[in-house]
Amino acid sequence: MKKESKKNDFQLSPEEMEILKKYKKRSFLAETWRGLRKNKGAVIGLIIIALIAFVAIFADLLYDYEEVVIMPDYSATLMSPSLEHPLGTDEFGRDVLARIVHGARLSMEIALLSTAFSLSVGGIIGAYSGYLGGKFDAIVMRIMDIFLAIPNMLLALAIVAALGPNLFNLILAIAISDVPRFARILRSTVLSIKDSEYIEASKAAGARTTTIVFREIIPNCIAPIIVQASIVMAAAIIIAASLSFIGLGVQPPAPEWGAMLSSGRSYMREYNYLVLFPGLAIVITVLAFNLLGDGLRDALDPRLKR
Amino acid sequence: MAHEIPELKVENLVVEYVTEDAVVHAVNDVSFEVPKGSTMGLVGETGAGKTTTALSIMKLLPDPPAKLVSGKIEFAGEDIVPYSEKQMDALRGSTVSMVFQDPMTSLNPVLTVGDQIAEVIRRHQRVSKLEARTKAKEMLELVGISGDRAGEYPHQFSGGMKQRVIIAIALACNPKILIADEPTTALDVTIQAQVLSMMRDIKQKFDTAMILITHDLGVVADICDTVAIMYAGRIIEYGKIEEIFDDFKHPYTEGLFGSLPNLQKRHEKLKPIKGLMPDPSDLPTGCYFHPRCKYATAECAKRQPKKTYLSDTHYVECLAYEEGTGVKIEGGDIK
Amino acid sequence: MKHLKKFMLLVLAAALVLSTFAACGGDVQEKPQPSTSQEPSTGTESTGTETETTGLSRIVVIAQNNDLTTLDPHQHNDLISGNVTRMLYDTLIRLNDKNEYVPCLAQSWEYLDKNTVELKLTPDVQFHDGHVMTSEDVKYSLERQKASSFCGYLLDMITAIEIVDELTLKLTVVDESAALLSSLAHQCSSILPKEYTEKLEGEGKAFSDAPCGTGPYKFDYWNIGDECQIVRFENYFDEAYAAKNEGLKFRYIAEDNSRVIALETGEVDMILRVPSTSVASLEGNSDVKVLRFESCDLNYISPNCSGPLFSNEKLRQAIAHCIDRDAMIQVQCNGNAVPNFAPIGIAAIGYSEPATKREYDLEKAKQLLVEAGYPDGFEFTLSVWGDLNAKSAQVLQAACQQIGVKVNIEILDNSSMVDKCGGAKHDAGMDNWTANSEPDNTYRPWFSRELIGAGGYNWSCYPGEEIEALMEKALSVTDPAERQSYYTQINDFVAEHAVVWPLFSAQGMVATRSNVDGIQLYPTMMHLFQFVTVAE
Amino acid sequence: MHRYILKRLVQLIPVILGVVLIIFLIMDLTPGDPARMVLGNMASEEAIAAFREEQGLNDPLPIRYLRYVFDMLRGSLGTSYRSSRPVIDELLARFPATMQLASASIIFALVISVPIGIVSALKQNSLFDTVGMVAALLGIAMPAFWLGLILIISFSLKLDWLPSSGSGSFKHLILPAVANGVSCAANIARITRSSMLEIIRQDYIRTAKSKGIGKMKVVLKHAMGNCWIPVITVAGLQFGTMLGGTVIIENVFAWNGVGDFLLKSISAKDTPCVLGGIVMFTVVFSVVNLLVDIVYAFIDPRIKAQYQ
Repeated sequence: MKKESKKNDFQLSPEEMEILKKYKKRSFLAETWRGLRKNKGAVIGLIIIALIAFVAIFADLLYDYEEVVIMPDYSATLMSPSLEHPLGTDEFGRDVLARIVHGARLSMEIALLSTAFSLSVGGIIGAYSGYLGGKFDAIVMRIMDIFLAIPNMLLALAIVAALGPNLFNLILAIAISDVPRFARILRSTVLSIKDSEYIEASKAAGARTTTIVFREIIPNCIAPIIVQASIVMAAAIIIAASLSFIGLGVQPPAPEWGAMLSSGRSYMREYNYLVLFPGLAIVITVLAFNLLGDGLRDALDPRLKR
Repeated sequence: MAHEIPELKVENLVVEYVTEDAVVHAVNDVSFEVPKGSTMGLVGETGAGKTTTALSIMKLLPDPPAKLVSGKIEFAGEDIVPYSEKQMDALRGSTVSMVFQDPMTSLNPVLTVGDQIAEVIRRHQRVSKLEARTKAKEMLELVGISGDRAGEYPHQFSGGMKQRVIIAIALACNPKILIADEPTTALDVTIQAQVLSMMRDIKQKFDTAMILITHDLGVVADICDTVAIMYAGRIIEYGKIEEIFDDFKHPYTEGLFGSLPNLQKRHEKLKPIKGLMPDPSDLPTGCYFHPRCKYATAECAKRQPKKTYLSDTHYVECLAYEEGTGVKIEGGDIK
Repeated sequence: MKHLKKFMLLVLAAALVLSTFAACGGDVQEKPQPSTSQEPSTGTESTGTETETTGLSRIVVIAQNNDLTTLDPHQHNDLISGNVTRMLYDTLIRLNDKNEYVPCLAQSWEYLDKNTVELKLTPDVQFHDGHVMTSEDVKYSLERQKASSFCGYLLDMITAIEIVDELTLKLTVVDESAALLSSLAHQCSSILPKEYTEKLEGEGKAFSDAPCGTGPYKFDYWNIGDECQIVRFENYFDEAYAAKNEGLKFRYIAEDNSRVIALETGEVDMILRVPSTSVASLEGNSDVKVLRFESCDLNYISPNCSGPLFSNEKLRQAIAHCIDRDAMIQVQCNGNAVPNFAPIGIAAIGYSEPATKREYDLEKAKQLLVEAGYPDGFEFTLSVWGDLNAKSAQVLQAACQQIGVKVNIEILDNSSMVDKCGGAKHDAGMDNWTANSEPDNTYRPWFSRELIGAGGYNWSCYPGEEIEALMEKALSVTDPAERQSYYTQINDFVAEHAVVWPLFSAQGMVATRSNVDGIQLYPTMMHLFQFVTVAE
Repeated sequence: MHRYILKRLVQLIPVILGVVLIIFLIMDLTPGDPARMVLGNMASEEAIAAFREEQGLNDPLPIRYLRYVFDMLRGSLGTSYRSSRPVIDELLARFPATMQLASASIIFALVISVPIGIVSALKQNSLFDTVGMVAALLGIAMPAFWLGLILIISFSLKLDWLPSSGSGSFKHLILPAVANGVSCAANIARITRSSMLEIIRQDYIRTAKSKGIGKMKVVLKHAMGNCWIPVITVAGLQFGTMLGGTVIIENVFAWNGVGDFLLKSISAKDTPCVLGGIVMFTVVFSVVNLLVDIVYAFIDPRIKAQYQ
């Protein structure tokens, strides 16, 4: 906060500074945390996400990618769960647990990157659109409406189909299909706060539009953004798995959960654990994000508190 | 009057709201009677427990968290507290009806007003759909709305009209007891008068026993026969209208009257009661009113006052009227 | 009254919705309304009831893993559609199950000179529409086929077709070509009724929607994407090949497991292409039998021998030694395949076991890598057709990784594969190929130098002239043993120089209910279904 | 009302044109030569060049887009590269199957979720509520295709109760409809519960109770009457998700519908079919949303008043 006030290229009166400070986020985090802690579901979600994140970050220490995750062992193919291979092995003799662990890394990567992309692009579009209003807003929102008219999954499908299946395109496709959601949310939040006093204060002080959007409006949209982001991340994991399942996502031998399901599918008659466990990994991760999203919404949106 | 069985009798009613954090003592040992054809005003600040008392009589308390802890509620001598939900449903709308506070939200927005009136008629009277509809139109006419509008939806009516519709619903089956919970609070002053006079007319016509909940003493003066003043879940003063209006005894009642603008004594300043109602989950010891009472003494914090009967019909709960307490009321409007 | 009004509004809304679809649909009146055409037509089931009177087996239900693309024999060259069109149409010459060319629609064929062939047609052959086949029809059909981009190349050797009389034709051919007979016997070289086809197409309709031929079955119905039924043709000209069942119903069940389950539950009588993961459980099921046959299939990788990497022969040889065929067969085929080192399927004409077999040997591969000038390894992209092949690709990937070679797997669809590998834009491409009875139909598209980068199947892009020279020699002789000697030389050359990396030939497998008999299996997958019977 | 519907239909046109443009642009990035797709891998270079010229494949993008739009207005969505049949025929042949599946899924979802949502709300914080809402969270977290596989394993392979693939009978419909409908049901159950919780605290519910008409009637007539709007809104939105889901569900259950066709068209690079399929899904989705808005008017007289 100190940094920001130093960087300010305009002067504020002490009263205006007060108004501005009031809306800064320091207490925001603390308050959110307090709200979250009360919500059992959110705490469970947070713990699971932390665990998955931990596993994802230290995946390499748990299982070596080159030697375990993708290296076949033809002497140990299609082994049912045992002590040595807690979740069994696949048709290449690769340890399913090791692949799920590394799959967590992939899924988290996809969810984070695609959400970050759609959030920044959609957020900026929405914030400007809401703030500027007028024709710009009308045109941009029309375009967003058109995007929203296409079911998410189909849009992502078309993009990957056109660009070719690989990790980058997958992330891009999911990101693009989520841009309109963020744009909309940001826009409506901006509309609701743009005429409030602290924005007026900045305007009166002669701040430029860009400064106001980035410094005042976006920080104040954080609550709805966080809620939406956690929901979008959950959806991103499902869409990524779905696309990989139909061969339009991450390519083998990468241990993406959907891709694992896809190859496990031909063995589901005799070796159903091959479709059971990667699916459970998806369910648990998505569930955690949804729990957290619910909790955050309750904590951040006083109107929804019961 | 004591020999006649009153239409409604409430005895030692105690209602609590039990939540995880606290127990809210909403109604504390409330008793009163409403004879046939008479009207009792239930007066008090917001949060005094008036609506809770009314809902207890309807047995419509939100359970959980509300709990009817003890007490009797008698309709024509019959205690309905042990009644099952099914038995209650047979009474609601026919024997006892209620007019709710906010007409804007008390009607179902997706049903026509005709349907909403006919519904209660169909429930309690053996009539055909068509007859119910005709009856509903008659009820509308009775409350001063053209019967042709039975097919319209609530959003097409103004606030006052909606309240009339609600009254029509409440009276559709000629209830013996009518509870009106601040029926005019949400309305414009001119419309208040219309609705009130209408209610009075209808009440007289059907000889209904009525409880009128309000914090507006003017309204009470207009139509009530007896008045109960409620504070923090207790009736702290009860009496005939003249007894209360001309001879109130409780410091709180004094406060209530003092906070009214008085046209006759325009030169006098309003005397609002200082402070706020106590938190009903954390009631003070002794007399609940003592923290705000300008006459309070140390004694008031120690003991809860008992009912002191000043006449057959007038009682007050204040230590000042109990013997040997040493509490005195001096220098106020109380005679 | 009010309810009526509401109802009317709803009807109106529904009508509006329907009309939006109608607006997209254009000529609505010709098509059934979407809402009424939910049930597939089942009106033909009744034919099965005649079983007792005719002594024929009931309609046989066959499940395939892909949908037919067309029933026009000249507009495809795939096995899935072929299984149906082979039953609907006849060719001039028939290749029997002993690999002999025998008369069919043509009674005889004779080289009048080096460039002229005289064909005598079988008389009194009826088309399904009752019309009798003449040389007009044959000329028309062959010319129609020549114009096709799918299978016209099969008849490239025919330069002119002359009608001598009603039942005699003269074909002018480029040279005495060994491939002529096989081409005329190819499933694409079907004979259609000229008048009927011209009339149909003149009306702007597709022949595929109302096919008509001389075959043992005539068209009944085809629900696109679901099933196609053909029924016995009573007036079939060749008693020996007439249908022994009432008809055939080809069902399309894409998913492997679903197809197997459908067989196990008796929903279908036969599945073609048995998923290897299910073989064990099917063989343990007494209601079902698995028929195995040697196939002309080959799974292979074609390195781009003109490309920046694999023009280096040592490098090609190095990777050839990284191929762990046993592992691939285990992972991809569950053991139901045999290793193959030749560029053509084990059961195909033209196959020979190469003199040099580059077995899985990482030490040798490492050594070759050094000789090739890549001691520290390198990286290449393996373009793969289909998810299943990706399994073998991963086996190679893992093996290469151990000698420091990084393989990037890229799974592509068919058209992208042809675009990339056919366009010589690849490092290496992996696919499978089913050879037919004419080896030239395999070797030519694979090794003809003029096809390099032309979008076809010459994915190895080998720039040397050696293979082409042998190929031409093979074509110019008719003695089978002599031809084979040339193909043997090609196979040896390809293996020695690692022009193609053959992987394995999958076991041919068809599974049927145990009461099903009579299917005539061909290594080329061009099975005959007219003798199939179902015991009740 | 009629004018409102008409207005909405007119508003649909630019949206659909926009959707077509977006998908058109995306699909234009697809590598691969349509000409080769149509003519086969053995086609000669000349034949391909001629085909490209004839089909206008060499024209600049805007011209091709406009041509597509005009063709669309005339009821043509182009010709399939694979089958050479009109795309619209291919789509319409499979459309009933997809709608059958989608409607079955949404009906299943509504039938199961609305009662769960209501009971959960009425018995808030009870065991039923907790179990129901945990189940709903799980339902949302489950990818439909995975659930489909699990259902096949349990009900087709292990128990042998229901067919795992194909279409035709009611039995065939059960598993795909359930797999496709569960996440939708979960979402609707959640929204039903939270709207119900809000509604049963409304004054008019108290009014209804005070009439003595009984709890059932209060809930079914008064509370439900007001609950439909959020429920139907979510159902409408979920319908879009479900349409996207059919692409995979139809593949898993070998259901011969537009979704499966779309997926096969994608893997065969049959661009006109992909384009046509997505456009069709989008039109259906938009029309469903329009229907939802129209249904609002029948549920809520206040909204109806706005439409007039």
